[in-house]
Amino acid sequence: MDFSCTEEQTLLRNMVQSFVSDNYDFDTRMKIVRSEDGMDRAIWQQFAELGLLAAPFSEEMGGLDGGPVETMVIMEELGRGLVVEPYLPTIVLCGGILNRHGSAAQKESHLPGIIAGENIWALAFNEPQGRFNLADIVTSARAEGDSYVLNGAKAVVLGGPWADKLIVSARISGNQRDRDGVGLFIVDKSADGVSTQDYPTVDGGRASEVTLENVTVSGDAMIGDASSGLDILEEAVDYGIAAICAEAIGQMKMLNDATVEYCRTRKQFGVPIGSFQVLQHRMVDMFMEYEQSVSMTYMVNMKLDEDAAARAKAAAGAKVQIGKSGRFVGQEAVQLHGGMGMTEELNVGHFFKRLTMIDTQFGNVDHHLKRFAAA
Amino acid sequence: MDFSCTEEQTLLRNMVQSFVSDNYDFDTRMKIVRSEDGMDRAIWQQFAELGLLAAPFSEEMGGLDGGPVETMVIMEELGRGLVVEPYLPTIVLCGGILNRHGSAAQKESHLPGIIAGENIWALAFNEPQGRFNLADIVTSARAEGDSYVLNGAKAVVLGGPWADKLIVSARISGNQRDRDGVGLFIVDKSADGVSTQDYPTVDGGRASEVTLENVTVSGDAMIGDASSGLDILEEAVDYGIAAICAEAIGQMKMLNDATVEYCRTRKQFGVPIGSFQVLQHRMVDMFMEYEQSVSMTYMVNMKLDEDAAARAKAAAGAKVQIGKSGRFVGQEAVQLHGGMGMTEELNVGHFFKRLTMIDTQFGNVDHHLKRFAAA
Amino acid sequence: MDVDFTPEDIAFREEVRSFIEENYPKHLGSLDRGDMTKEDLLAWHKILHTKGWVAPSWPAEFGGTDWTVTQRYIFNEESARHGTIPPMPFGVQMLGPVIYTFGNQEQKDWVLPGILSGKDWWCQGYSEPGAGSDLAALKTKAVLEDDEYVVNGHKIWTTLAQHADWMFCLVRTTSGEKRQDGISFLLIDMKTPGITVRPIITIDGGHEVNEVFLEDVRVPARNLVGEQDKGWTIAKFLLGNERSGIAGVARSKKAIDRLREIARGELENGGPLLSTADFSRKIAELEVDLTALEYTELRTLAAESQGQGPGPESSILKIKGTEIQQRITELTMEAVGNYAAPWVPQLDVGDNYLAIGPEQSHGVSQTYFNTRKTSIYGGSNEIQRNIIAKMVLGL
Amino acid sequence: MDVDFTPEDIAFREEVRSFIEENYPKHLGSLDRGDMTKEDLLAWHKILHTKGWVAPSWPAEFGGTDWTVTQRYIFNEESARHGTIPPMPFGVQMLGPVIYTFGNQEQKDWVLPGILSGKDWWCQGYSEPGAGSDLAALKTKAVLEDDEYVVNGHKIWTTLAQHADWMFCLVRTTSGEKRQDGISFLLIDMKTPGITVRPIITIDGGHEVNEVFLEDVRVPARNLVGEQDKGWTIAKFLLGNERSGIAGVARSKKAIDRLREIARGELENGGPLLSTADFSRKIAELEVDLTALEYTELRTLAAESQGQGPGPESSILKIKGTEIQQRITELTMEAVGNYAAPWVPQLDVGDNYLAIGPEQSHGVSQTYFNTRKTSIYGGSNEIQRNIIAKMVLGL
Repeated sequence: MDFSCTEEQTLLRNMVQSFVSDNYDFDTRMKIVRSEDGMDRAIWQQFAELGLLAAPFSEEMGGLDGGPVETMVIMEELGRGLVVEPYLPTIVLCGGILNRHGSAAQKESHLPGIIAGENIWALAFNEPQGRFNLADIVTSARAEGDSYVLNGAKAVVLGGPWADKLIVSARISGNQRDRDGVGLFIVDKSADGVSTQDYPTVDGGRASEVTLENVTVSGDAMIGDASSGLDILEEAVDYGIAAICAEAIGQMKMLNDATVEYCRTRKQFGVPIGSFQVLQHRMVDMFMEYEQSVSMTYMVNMKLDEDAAARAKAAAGAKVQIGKSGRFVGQEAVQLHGGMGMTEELNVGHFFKRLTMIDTQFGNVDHHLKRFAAA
Repeated sequence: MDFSCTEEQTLLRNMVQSFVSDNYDFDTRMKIVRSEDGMDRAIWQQFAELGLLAAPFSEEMGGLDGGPVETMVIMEELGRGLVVEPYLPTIVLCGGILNRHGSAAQKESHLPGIIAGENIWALAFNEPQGRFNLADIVTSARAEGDSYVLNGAKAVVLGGPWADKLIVSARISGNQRDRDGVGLFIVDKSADGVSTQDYPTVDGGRASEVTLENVTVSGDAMIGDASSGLDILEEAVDYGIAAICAEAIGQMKMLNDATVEYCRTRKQFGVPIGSFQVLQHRMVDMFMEYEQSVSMTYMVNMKLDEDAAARAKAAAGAKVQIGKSGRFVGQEAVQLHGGMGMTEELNVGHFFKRLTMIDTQFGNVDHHLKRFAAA
Repeated sequence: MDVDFTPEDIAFREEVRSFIEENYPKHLGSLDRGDMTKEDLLAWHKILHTKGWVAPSWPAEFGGTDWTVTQRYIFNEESARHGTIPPMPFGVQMLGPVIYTFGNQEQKDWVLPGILSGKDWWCQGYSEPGAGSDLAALKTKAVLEDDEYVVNGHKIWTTLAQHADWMFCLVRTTSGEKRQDGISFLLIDMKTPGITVRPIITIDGGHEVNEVFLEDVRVPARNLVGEQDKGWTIAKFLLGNERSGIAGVARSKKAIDRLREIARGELENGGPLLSTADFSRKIAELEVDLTALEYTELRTLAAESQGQGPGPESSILKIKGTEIQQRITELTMEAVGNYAAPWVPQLDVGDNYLAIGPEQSHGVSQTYFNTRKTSIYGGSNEIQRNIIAKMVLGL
Repeated sequence: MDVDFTPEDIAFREEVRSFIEENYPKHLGSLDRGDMTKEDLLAWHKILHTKGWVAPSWPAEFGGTDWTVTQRYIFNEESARHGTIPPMPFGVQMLGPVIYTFGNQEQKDWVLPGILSGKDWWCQGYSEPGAGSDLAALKTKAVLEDDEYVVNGHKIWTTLAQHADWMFCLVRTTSGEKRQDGISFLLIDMKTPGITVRPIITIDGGHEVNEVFLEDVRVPARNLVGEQDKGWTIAKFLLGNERSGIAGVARSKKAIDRLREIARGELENGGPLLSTADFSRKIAELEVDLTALEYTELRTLAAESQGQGPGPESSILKIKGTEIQQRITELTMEAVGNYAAPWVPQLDVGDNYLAIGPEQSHGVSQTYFNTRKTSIYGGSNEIQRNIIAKMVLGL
């Protein structure tokens, strides 16, 4: 039993932390969010130079062979900075799928571009009717000779506006919500028949509604096969969950520290409001939610490589914890900051919004409680 | 819109209140609870003399023609005294069924004995497998000529040990859990084939497990008919719910007052513990739960005579409120009293136990939330 | 005890309902829309004024309706059912009662008609950066020079000040021993030189609140309401009025109806979300709590109609009312699933923004974020609990 | 980072498991039974003593096991899984560490072996009627006369004092400026004249706690631990130890397993209660919280094994641990439905009492009521929050 980081992991944390604090303060972040593009391509290049984009990939592909703990450390620090650049969709989700399940050819043709920061990827797995059920897929992939023809609509594709490549889940066979018959396809966003509607998201990111109209991809574009597509997707989402849990604990810590500091200095009735016992106990509850979330984040990241059932239970449990705790900490941080917490000017509200969306992302508390109970 | 009591109702309240405070202090109550019989027959006679046992019955039967508000007032005051005598089963449940649905002959032969305090009744409607579903009835009533033969087991019949008459729900036809085919039968506890196992209950009362083995009752013993039995039973239970809601608000008020008083006088760290803001806000929450419970108690008591759907929704909603609030108030009263709240010597723990059982009685929060949602 | 309505009440409900149905401007929509113009916000106010229904709670002699408490309840309920935009509260609910209670005849004559007609838009100059929950800590200073007060200071969280013609304002006229002494209640023309209004954008992307800077603002002495240095009594009177009506029961009922509608349209595994055990339980819990609050409010109203003013118990209406509003908006956001994420009104991304996600998901996150303010403003819920602890429980 | 167990750990688990399986007396059952005799309570203690496993947390030189933190965790987990009766905590967990840390050689020689063997049953004389959460307010007085302390006072909530041979007791030896000064730590033979033990029956009908009256009780001066008037340091040291282990994760896991078993047997509309959406959700919520607590405890243990003592953060283990225990017992009571009502152990109603209701419902209400104490004792959960606020958050 060991919960400590290796020296390398600590160095990695320090490196990301100082990069974020030097290059991504809150004003900078808000400028990026409000810019036309909504992300900073130069920052992304710097991520590449720092090796962040190489972290989880195997050395033979030019990666650094990092595991879940490395991703956890990076995501926690990016979370503290409310970084909007698409580390999650490009590196954790799509990069992870390619790294674990791509063919040799797929890895060789795609991973170097990701590691170099040349390509941005997005995972198009939600559908408008599907809510949080990954198997609820109407988008079809019709085999035609060696190719597949994709038709359908994918919803709230995070990072979609920035992506040049998509991984799309589509139904090759079976009925809507069947586990079998789901394929994962690499699709060029510039391919004929792909159209997107782009928009900003609540938490400062960007997303797209993606429409596929007779988009033809070659058989080589499929990752895994039709019997493994859903398994691969579920696994990717669990890696995504572990990553945003880490992001969330970074953000809860920021909010807790900011709230304690605010309550120590803000005076009402002639005393710091932090001297009121009700607010003290509220902050204790926030602290405990954070600590419990840290525990669950460590837990899930250490269980990602167990069998699918154990992994699913770990991810579901962690997501429930983070969903509840993140909402609670966010709401109370705003409450204790009073009117100031409600303003766009302070970072508090932005952490709150991101934590709110983290609950929704990849399925909310209700969804994962059911998944946990069934696992 | 009027939430005030009439002058008569106020007089009734004062009368019951002073009777209880003069004759039923906590020590007296505990002596009664610990006595062999578990109730005080003399007190019951005094109830009769005060007219409490006549309150809800029609004047032609010797009653006082009171409505739900009168019952509410009485139950609230009995609740404040933690009175264990069987007002609920005898007067509210069984008396109510006879009064509203008994034939002229049934009323004439049974109500006078109830009003005079000569007979005690209990409603045998739970079954071991039935949980809170009133229709989940295995006990059978087989027609034989003009008679019925009853076989089965009824569970946790409150007041059972004291009763000489039972009203028993039994299935005449249909399958377990069908709405149709349920009959309500008046059964002499001394009849051949009736056996009971008596025991004390958590909240200071007494109850019985009742076994019916080839118990023969005449057709005249059925109240209503097989198509109305369940409706009558549901209505009776809703009247029971309205009554124990009133009991509960009396008890919550006692606990809240006792807790505020205790926190004003109990000193720790050189100050009354009621000066700690966290405890103050806890007591505010207890106060609000009480006020919301009062509101729901008034509501349900004013809606008992509406149509079955409206009545069911009102009763379910009120029961949810009282179940939650009663648990909360009870738990926090104990917590704020510290170790003292955990002792048998103080009334606080006994209010807590009764409020806990009120949540279970006639179906708990989960049960009535579902009923509320469906109504 | 009786919760049935009289035949007169039922007839009154019919009258209100048909008046609203026939006269409420169709294009207005409800208050949820974040992009209302001043004209939009006042449109219904002006129609109600013509009808004589703009200030039901005022005494008839000043322009009120002489309705019973029950009638006022019915009016509020019908207004909420139709989702009408209520008359702006700063004049009708807050300032009006102050003026007819504490103002002199001259003030009654010029202030009240302007509130009723909608000619004068008022804003509330109470909070300051250092005086939020602790209102008595306010520092904005007014010095009497001849027959003018010269006001300097900084107000914050001033709702809709961007539309305001006038501000009623708490200022410090004397620095006494007790902080509550020396506060005065002034009426300030927002066009007076020295006033600057700076928008505050909130996390929902909306512009509702503002900072108001006052630099050597000269206010005629006749604009003082009540006595100089005795404004604290008026301030508290106003806050008491602010609390009533804040329960928002009727509007929450409508919001639950909408939530149910949304959850009926959203799918989980192909079936309506509304039919899932989790969701139907949560809605039922909300409705039970709201029913309890409704009857708690009715009990307060009934007591009021018997001459008992709304006491500190009414803090319960604020606490429970806002908690319920927050839970409804949170659950509504939950209902729309992934479509909670799009954030369109904040940035102008062209005309087609309404096309993102199902129509019912539009703006629900914004509403959720906006509603977090309700447990902060009007005396935070923590302050309300302090009030009950002290005034009701005697702790 | 790594939560996998080493092969050595896995072998150790096997060893512990088979030792318990082979040696735990079958007739004992688990601690839930309210009717244990002193002999029952000590039976397993004595077997563990023979094995040398009675005090794993002590240093080996005093009779500890020299296990790693992980091994202790495994031992606790296996013990909970089998539902063994743990060694009485008053000696092993509380007094032992005090004696080997603060006691003199003579005290070490006579106190520690008696704890280990189970010969001496200790009780804790801390709380007084006026000194609960505020322990430093204690008034029990000890006056040194020649070589004896004469003790007068009144202790309360003294757990299982009815079985005790000895009591470790906080007494006031000097009334100084600061209340924490002038407190001393005494070891008192319960057979000394002047000691009266009065049972307190709790709302679950059980007799666990007592009042202890001390009237001119003469205690040899050599029974003073540490210096006179410096007992507060010892008192706090002991309370810190009390907190660790209080999370009760392994026992809560077992309790959830039992709850699941019960809910599988209980019917709702003919199907298992466990399969209903409501119930399975509640159990899942409990399990998630318990998993988080388990890892929080593991993190604490890991820090401990690296030489960081359990800091004030460990208050979280007490708060969350007891909240979870209370929720489990409450849900268990809910599970049995109407059969929560029978109350049999309280009154003797003959031999057939076990026949009321399904066997799994017996005693669940009592356990629920009894468990309410957990948020009160050992420093109430409010006090624990104060500790975190002050010591961790610096408020």
